[in-house]
Order: sequence, then structure tokens, then C-alpha cells
Amino acid sequence: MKKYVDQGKNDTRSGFGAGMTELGRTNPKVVALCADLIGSLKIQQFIDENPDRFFQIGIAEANMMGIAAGLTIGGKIPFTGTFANFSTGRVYDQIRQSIAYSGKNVKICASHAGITLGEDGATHQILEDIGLMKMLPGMVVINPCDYNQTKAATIAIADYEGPVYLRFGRPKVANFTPVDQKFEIGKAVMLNEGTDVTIVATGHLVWEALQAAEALETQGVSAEVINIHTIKPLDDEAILKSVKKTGCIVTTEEHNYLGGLGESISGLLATQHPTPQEFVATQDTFGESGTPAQLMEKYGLNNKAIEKAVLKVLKRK
Amino acid sequence: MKKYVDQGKNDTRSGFGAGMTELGRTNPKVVALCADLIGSLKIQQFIDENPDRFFQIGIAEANMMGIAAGLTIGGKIPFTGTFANFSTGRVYDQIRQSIAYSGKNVKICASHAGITLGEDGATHQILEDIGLMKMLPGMVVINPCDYNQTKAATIAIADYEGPVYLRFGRPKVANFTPVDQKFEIGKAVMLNEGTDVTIVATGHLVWEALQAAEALETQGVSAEVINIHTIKPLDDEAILKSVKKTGCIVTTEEHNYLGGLGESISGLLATQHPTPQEFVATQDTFGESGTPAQLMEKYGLNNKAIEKAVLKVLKRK
Amino acid sequence: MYTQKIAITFENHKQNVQKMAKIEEIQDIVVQTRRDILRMVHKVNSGHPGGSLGCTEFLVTLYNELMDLNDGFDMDGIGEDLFFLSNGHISPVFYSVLARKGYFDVDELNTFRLIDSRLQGHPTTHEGLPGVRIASGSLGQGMSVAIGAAQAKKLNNDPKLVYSLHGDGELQEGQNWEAIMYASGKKVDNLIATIDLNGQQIDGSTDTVLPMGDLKAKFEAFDWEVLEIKEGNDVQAILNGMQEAKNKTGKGKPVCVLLHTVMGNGVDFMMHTHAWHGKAPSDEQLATALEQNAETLGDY
Amino acid sequence: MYTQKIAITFENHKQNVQKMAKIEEIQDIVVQTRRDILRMVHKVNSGHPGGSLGCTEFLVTLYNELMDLNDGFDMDGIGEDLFFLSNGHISPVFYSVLARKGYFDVDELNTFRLIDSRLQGHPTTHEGLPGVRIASGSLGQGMSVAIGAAQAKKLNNDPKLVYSLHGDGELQEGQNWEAIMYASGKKVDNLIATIDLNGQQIDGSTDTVLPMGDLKAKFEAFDWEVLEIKEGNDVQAILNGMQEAKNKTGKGKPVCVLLHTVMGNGVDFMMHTHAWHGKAPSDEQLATALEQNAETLGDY
Ligand SMILES: Cc1ncc(C[n+]2csc(CCOP(=O)(O)OP(=O)(O)O)c2C)c(N)n1
Ligand SMILES: Cc1ncc(C[n+]2csc(CCOP(=O)(O)OP(=O)(O)O)c2C)c(N)n1
Ligand SMILES: [Mg+2]
Ligand SMILES: [Mg+2]
Repeated sequence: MKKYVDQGKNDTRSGFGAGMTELGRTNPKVVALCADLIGSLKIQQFIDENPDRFFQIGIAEANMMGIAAGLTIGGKIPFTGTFANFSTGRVYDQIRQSIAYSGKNVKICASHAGITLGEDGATHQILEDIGLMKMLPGMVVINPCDYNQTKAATIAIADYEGPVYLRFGRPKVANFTPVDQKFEIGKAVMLNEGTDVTIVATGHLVWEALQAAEALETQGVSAEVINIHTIKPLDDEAILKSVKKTGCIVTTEEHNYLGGLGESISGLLATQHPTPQEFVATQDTFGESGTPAQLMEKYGLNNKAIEKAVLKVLKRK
Repeated sequence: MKKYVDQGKNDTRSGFGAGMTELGRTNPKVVALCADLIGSLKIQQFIDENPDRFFQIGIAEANMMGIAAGLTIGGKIPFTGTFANFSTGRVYDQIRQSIAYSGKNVKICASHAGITLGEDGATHQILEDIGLMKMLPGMVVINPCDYNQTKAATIAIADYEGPVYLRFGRPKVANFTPVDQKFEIGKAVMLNEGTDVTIVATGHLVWEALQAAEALETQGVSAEVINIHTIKPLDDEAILKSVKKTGCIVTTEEHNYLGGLGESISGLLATQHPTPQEFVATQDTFGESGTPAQLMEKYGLNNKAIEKAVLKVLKRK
Repeated sequence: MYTQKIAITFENHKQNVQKMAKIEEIQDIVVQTRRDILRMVHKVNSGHPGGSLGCTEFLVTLYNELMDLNDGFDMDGIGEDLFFLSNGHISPVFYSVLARKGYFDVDELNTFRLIDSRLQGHPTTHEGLPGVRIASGSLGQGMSVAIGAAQAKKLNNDPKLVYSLHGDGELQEGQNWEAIMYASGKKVDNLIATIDLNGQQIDGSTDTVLPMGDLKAKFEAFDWEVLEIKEGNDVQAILNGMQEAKNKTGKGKPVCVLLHTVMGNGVDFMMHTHAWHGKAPSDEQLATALEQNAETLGDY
Repeated sequence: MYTQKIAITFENHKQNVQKMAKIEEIQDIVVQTRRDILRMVHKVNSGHPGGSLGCTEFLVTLYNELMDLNDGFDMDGIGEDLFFLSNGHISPVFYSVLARKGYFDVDELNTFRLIDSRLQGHPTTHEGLPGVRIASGSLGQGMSVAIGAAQAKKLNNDPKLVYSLHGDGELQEGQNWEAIMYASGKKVDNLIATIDLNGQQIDGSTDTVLPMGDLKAKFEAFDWEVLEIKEGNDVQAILNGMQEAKNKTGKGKPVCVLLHTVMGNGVDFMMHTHAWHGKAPSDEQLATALEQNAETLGDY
């Protein structure tokens, strides 16, 4: 299989910060909002370079969403920044009415998604945000896999007109996608062609899927690996094409198996092409404190878990 | 097939009100909270009979959820009441941390769920609440089908220790389940045995499913109809047993097809027994103003839509 | 859907050419608007007449005399004053005022709350109704939106103002207090937020549901400029009060207007009670109510 | 999991037999608690020392002198005073105070923020840690919970009090203002809510992030009894102030204590700056900090 090289570990939130810096220089309509988490969101440079286009909201996420909606009236493109939990669950109804239903051009940018934020524990580790956002009509839901892709996604969504949820994380992870990639919303990225099983991964789990595929290759299993950076709109075609070839699928995400990408794919396949599927996701539990690696191990979210799931689903073909 | 008789149309929220009246008389630990919607929730009688055990919170749903959590400390069993949107999306993070993660014995009771609340329109018509609540670890999610079942469910959840989401509606619908039924959380109800197709329905759609099954019978199609009043924990066994017999399934709910009961079932089947499935649910759109009947027709949520879905899924067997 | 932009230019209404001179002319629109409200909610047997009637004088005066409006509508509203309705349930008065101002045909009021209508139960941008810039209905969100729009005006060097309207019961929602704290903290002084102080909400008076104490003291403690209009159903009082409010903008503080209104104003049996918050009149009640408000500009 | 009830009885601590008499004894616990905080966050290189150190005198005094506590722990806490930590990020001070009071073994402080620990990054009931009655961490939720517990006490005819602690930045969350309005509106007068007025939050001082104006005026405008403790890191001042606060309970109003504290108190280089809100000291910094706070009761 194709070898992917880690260009040096980095956090996806820094990719977001770099994207914001670029947008600050290239798109005068872009404004940033933050709810007392500038450092965590890595937007200090944007602020330094564009102090007038930054709004410090304080610890008031609901207000932030409403202000963002209001800023679109007058032609601004607001990017809101806080942790994923406070970007979604805390403000679901505000997003629903003032942004999604109102069709406002707001980019909801969420750091510290998933369990890998680590030590802060369950109150901060949202494992439901993909589900929350995907249920909103008209919302685009994006979860890029590494620094480079997060930067590219950040820049790309400014050119898309409409509400977007962009999810990224805290830990430093492998950075392996091209520096100068073009990010196409809704277009799955084929990372490795294979014939025995389809692995569909999103976010931090994409690198893990590639590791699993490598390990599987040594066991004679040819795994197709697809990076679904856009969970909504889902690239139905890419997924269907792949499972029609491989006949089975493993989906993996840093999210509860209930309501996430995996279930979206189950729903798609159930109506189009019923296929054995295994979920590599959290099993309807809250997270806890720990290091990212410990947590990914304990909650079954790494390449070993993916490998195991592949071997299981292969038996069910 | 077995004939079900409408004992007289009634609203499920009145079933909730009746259940609360009974609980008021039988269980001194039960307290009720409301966010300025007493009349809509039909709890005036509970209040009249137990004024000390009622808390009028005003229009502050987040505060209501926190107060409910606090009331459990000291042994109370709080039932909160407001519209489904304001019971879930508005207060997701409060439920998440102060109730679900904290394991508090709060019953979140939500009226006006779905599109059938009618004229108030999309801002009030939540079609995502099942998904929101099912993603929370430890949350029980219940959507009874008629007045009698809602009353029974209301009474039953007081005896269950832990957080529960109870969803019911505004319009008067057929009341056809037994008056004195025992409500078993998590236990699907087999309404009609059949051999050709499984129809799994919840809430207002159960009656529609029965109508569809009757119509299908005249066309020689034997439909098994299951009432999934408890979406979480899901009665996996009942569903698997049925689809193993029938080989195909239609799921129906007053909810977005993304994230709801249908996807939970897709996920279950994908991992256990991949099966052709059709969704009768809203298609990722917001609702709108209209009469309940008009909306169910326009958004494809009635017996005709179920019948069509069955004929479609039968061809895919 | 989400990229669709509505931009219309009024054909028959060069509204800003001259402001209306006489109170009587405004009063005529007020009475006609009351009729519109009553007939709309009666027709579909749903909707919220109480708060709508209580705010009729205010909204009619705002749109016809106080606001600087462009001769057309687009979403951005650059170079004009903006209005946001936070308490979206009083959509009947909003729709009538917009229609009679020329944002859409008055005949469309016939479609209120019907299926496939642009006049949804609560105002929305989703169906592209000119005049509406944000959905409301879920309470408590409008002040934040108004602040955002006001801050966009500042960024755009647009000297025009942003107005908003909120229910008193609605102020029980905490998001308002986030917005109230922010607006003064960040000196959003091109915003005039008006509170419909009718003392009523759904389950009863605000005092029985959740006593809100002294709202003036609260806004002042949150460092707003506060101004009361004691006769909130009197057009002249509104004109005076709002002119004063305008004078207070641009001075470093957001401005709050406490508008004392009577719920159900203009229809004797609807006045002073929460009973008509969200209930439509019967045929006879409608007839009585319309008798008390004789046609002025012509029914839709 | 959800039905599991923890109920323990303290073995070694008949804590209420006699209250501590001397300020010095409290001060000893204070210093030891500071050491615990510093060592906990240092070990895992994460956690929130700044707010924890600022509230150490308060929490130590509260648990060891002010609260009436049962000789054991169960969730309902009937017949005892209750405490709720709303600003859950200052878990280190909470854990140390609970451990040293006997709720669990001090050795368990070693597990702070480690995997499989009961001492989560933010306090939780999920792992069954005695002394904790609600999860916190997502800010702004604790006052509502405290109100609910206070109202349960009233229903149970339990005359004991409910205490809560909140960050000043945390008050930017609107849910607090819902709770503040409710508590006075419904006369929840068995509640003493303390605000950690350190003037700091994550991105800087509260004044730079979002100026909050006069908090006393705000609480008073919301009809609370308000009391300031100007020397919030002085045990005697806390004792006096909180005694006064207790005296104000039961008189129809909720009581707010504005506790003026210094973030990072007791460690010179951590004081008066938001920089230590959520950062762990290096090895050398720890050594310096511990030098400034010599062992009193023995390290865990
Ligand atoms: C978030 C939210 N909670 C509850 C409701 C239901 N609701 C609609 S209007 C209303 C009362 C509003 O009172 P007020 O703002 O005083 O308006 P008025 O009755 O005076 O028109 C309530 C509780 C809602 N629309 N949104
Ligand atoms: C709802 C929510 N939003 C944001 C955060 C992130 N956060 C944690 S602590 C904090 C600052 C809190 O300031 P303050 O209450 O003054 O506490 P202090 O820094 O003084 O300890 C923030 C923004 C959070 N935990 N919860
Ligand atoms: Mg009112
Ligand atoms: Mg602080």
C-alpha cells in the first residue's frame, strides 16, 4: 500500500489557527469570535494582525452564536471559537434557530473535540457533537484529519456560503496529508485502494486507520482506506462504490457510535446496499481523565482496535 | 390481522398530565417543574393537588434542569415540563453534565415533540430530540404512542432510578392501547405478527403503521408491526428476531431520519444482520406551519408513506 | 436554499421621501394593524394576539416614523436602521406592519400560519419573506443577534441604528443577560433594545410566574442607559420617548427602553390579561373586536 | 451505574464533635492544602492551580469551621449543610479539602487526573467519590443545582444551609442570571452563594476580557442580600464574613458573598495573574512554591 509519511506531529487546532491567520490576510470579511479561549484555539496571530475583526465574547457561548449570526447581517463571515462541547451542546438551540434555520453564514469552529483532549475529563470530552450538528438541516459537518487538512478546511469554508461546523482537536498527531492540498467540501479522499474491506475514518482516526491497513497488509488483508473529512454532506457515492467492491466496512471516529458518522453510513447502506459493518467508536460511555494515548487505548479508538474490527467484519462477509 | 380500536382521540400530553395526577397522589417524592407552560403540559391538576411540590421556574429552561438535578439531592424525583425543543436542544449541556453524567434521577418530560405541533412552525418543531437524548450515556429515551401508553409510561418512569427522557405530543390522536397496560421500559410491544416485512414505529407513527399494515393485508402483504416505545435502551432482540423472519424492515418516527430511531436500528442491523431498510421520517428539513394532518402528509409521515416504503423495501429483499 | 439572497426594491413605496407628519395618520395604521392581527389569528384559530396588540403602536410608529429605511430590502441592510423581533410569537403585528409598509403584498397576510406560507407561525428568513432578517420564536436569542448586527454596522462605518424588541417574560432567559453584560462591556452604543413591559407571560402575570423585580435597576446595574415610556400605547409618548432614546445613542452605552404596554390593547375584553397571550378569538369575539377598531386603510 | 448509591461513614473523623478553635489550626490546613494543590497539578502537568490557591482559605474554613456536616457521606445529605462547587476547574483545592476532612484517603490525591481515577479533572459523581454531589466543569450550572438542593431542604423541613462557589468569569454565563433571578423571586433564603472575585479568567483579567462592572450592584438589583469579604484570603475575615452571611439566611432573600481573592495566593510568582489559571509549575517552580509553604500536616 501507499506509504504515508508523518511530516512531524502537530495539533489540528494549530492548523485552524494557521488557516485563520491566512484568512485574516486574504479575506477582509472574515471576523473571529472567541469565548475566553484564545490560547486554546490558537488564534492569537489573527487577533494581533486584525484586532478590529476580533470579538472577545467572554464566557457566554450562547451570546457568541447570536452575535455571530448578527454579524452576517452586514456581510461579515464570522468564525466562532470555543471547545467542541461549548460549540454544540451548550448552544444547540441557538445554532438551530439563529444560524441553521436562519441560513446564516457562520463557521462554528470547535477545538478539543472528542476524548483526546485528555486530562480535563468527561465534562469537556464531547463524543456527541458530530451527531448534534449532522441532525441540523443545512449544516455542513467537517472533521479533518491532521494539521494540513485542518488548515486547508479552514480556508475552504470561508468560500462556502452557509453554516459550517468544523471540528478539530487538542493533541499533537501525525501530519501526513499534502501541505498544499485543495480542500473539497463533501468529497471523500481515497487514501489507499483495497479489495477486502473498506475502512472509513474521520478526524484523528484516519492516521490510525492507515496504520491498521499497513498491519493488515502484512496479514494479507487488502484494506481500502477512505478519509471522510466531511460527514455532512456525506459522499454517498464514494462509500457505496467502495463497499460494493469490498463487501464489508469498518467505520471509525472519535465519537459515540450512537448518532455519529458510523450510523450515518449504516443508514446509507441499509437503504442502498446492506453490508456488514463494525464500529470503532466509543461505546455509549462518557470519557474520563487520562493521556490521549491511554484514552484511545482504553476506549478502543486506535489502530489496534481498527485492525480487530476489520478481522471481525471480514468473518461476517 | 388483529384489529385495534380507537377508544377516542386524545393527546398524549394529556396522558402525561393524567399520569402526573396519579403520581401526585401515590408518590410523595415526585415533584414537578415547569418553564411557563403549565397549560400546554396539562399539569394543572397535579399543581392544584400538590402546590408545594410544584416549581414554576419561569422561562429559563437551563435553570430548570439544574434545579431538577439539585432536587434529587434530598431524595426528590423531579419531572421537568416544557416543549421538546426547550427540553433538549436548549439545555443539552445542562442535561449532559448536571443530569446524565451526574446520574441524577430526573425525568425530562417533553411535550409538542415533532412536526405535529402544527401552526407554531419550525422553531418549535424539533425533529432531532430523539437523537440528542439517545447519544447521552445512561439516558433512557421513551416515546409512547397514545394517551394510555403515555400515562402508563409516566407512572412507570417514577419507579425507575436514573435519567429519563419522555417525549409526547400536542395533537389528538387515536387512543388504542389498553387502559390498564403495564409499561415495561425497554421492552418492545408486538402489535401484529407478520411474515413479509417488519414495521418498527414509535410515537404517533405507531397508529399510522397499524393503518398501513391493514391496507397492506388487503394487498396480500403480511406486515409485522412493533411498537418501539423505548428507543434507548433498544430492544435489540425483538428487532433482530423479527427481521430474521421477515428479511426487511421499515422504520418510522416523527423525527429527522438522521440520528433517530431508524439510524439506531440501521446500526444494530449493520453489526448483527444487514437488512434492507426504508426510513419513514423527515428528510433532513425543518418543519413549517400547517395543520398536523397537512404536515404529516407533506413531510411523508403517515400510513400512506409507510405503505409506500413497505412496497419499496419488499422489492429489495 | 442557504445561498439564496432576497433583494427587492419597493415599487409603490418611496417610504423615506417624507416622514409622516401627523399622529392621526400613524393612528390610522395602528387601527388597521389591529384589525389585521385579529383577522389573521382568527382565521387560523392560532397565534398570539395579546402581545401583538400591545406592541402595535410601537411597531407602527417605529417603522413609519422612527426608522431610517432603504427603499427596498436586502439582507445586509447597509445604510439603514435595522429591527429585530426577539419575541417572535408576536409575528402578527410584525407581518402586518411589514406588509403595510410595502415589504410584501398585504394580501399575503391571508396565508398566515397556513401550509406553504412565507408567514410562518414565528418569523423566519427560511422562506424568504422580505423584512425579516432572523428567525425567532425560541425566546431569548434576539438581543445577541441585534448586537452582532450593531457591531457589523460599526465595522462597516455604517452610522445607522439597530432596534430590537423583547418580551418581559422573555428576559427570564439567561442569554439576554449575557447579551446585556456584553453590550455595555463592549460599548455597543448603536443599539436601542425595547422591552415590552406588559407584566404578562403565558402562565400568568410575571409577578405570579417569576417576579422580575425592578427591571430599570437591573439594566442600570448592567451599565445601560435606561429610559421608560410609561404610556407605551400612546403614539405621541412613543415618539417622544424613542426620540430621546435615539439622542442617547452614540454615547458609549447601549440604550434600553422600558415600554409599559397593555397586553391586548385596543380590544376591551383582551386587555390586561395573559389569557389572550396565545389564543384566537371566536367569530363573535372577532366581530366585537373589529367593531371597536373600524377599518381605516382597508382590510387585506 | 446510575442506581449505585455511595454512603460512607467516616471512621477516623468525628468531625463535628468539636469545631476547631484556633485560626492557626485552620491556617495549617490551608498551607498543607496549598502543597497538595501544587503537587497534584505538577505531577500530571495539568490542572488549575491559580483559582485553587485563591480559594484555599475559603474552602478550608468552610469545611472545617463553618459547615455543619454529618459524620459520613451520602448523596442526599439530609440534616447537614451542603456545598456545591460550580467552577469545577478548581478541583485540586476541593479534592484536598475533602481528603483532609476525611471523605477519602489523602493518598488518593496521588491519582488526580490519572486514568481510572475517582479524582477526575473536574469533579464528578460518576466515579463515586465521596463528598461530590454534582459534576461540574462546564461553567455556569452550579447555582441552579444549589438552588434545587436548597428547595429540597425546604421540602424536607431540613433547616441546614446550602453553600456554593462560583468564579467571577463564570458569572458571564447567562444561566447564572436565570438562577439569580429565580432565587430571589422564589425566596430561596437558605442559600449562600460565594463568588470568587479574583478579577481573572483565562484570556486575561475580567476587565480586559469582558468588563463585568459592579457585581454588588448587579446582585442587589436582582434582590439578593450581598456581603463583601474584602480580605478573601484571610481566615479571620472569612470567618467573620461568613458568620454574617449565615445570620442573613432565613430572612426571605438568598445571600451572595463577594469574596475578594488573589489568584494564585500563597505562591509569590503565581499571584495576581491569569497566567496560572490552568498551568502546572515546572520542577523548579514547584520547589520554590513548596518552599514558600512548608509542610504542616504531612504531605500525602
Ligand atoms: C425558549 C423558549 N421557551 C419557552 C417558549 C414558550 N413561550 C412562548 S411565548 C412565552 C411567554 C413569553 O412571555 P413574554 O416575553 O412576556 O411575552 P408576552 O406573553 O408578553 O407576549 C413562552 C413561555 C418559547 N417560545 N421559547
Ligand atoms: C461553559 C464553559 N465555557 C468555557 C469553559 C472554559 N473555561 C474553563 S475555566 C474558564 C475561566 C473561568 O474564569 P473564572 O470563573 O473567573 O475562574 P478563574 O479563572 O478565576 O479560576 C473558562 C473560560 C468552561 N469550562 N465551561
Ligand atoms: Mg410579557
Ligand atoms: Mg476569576
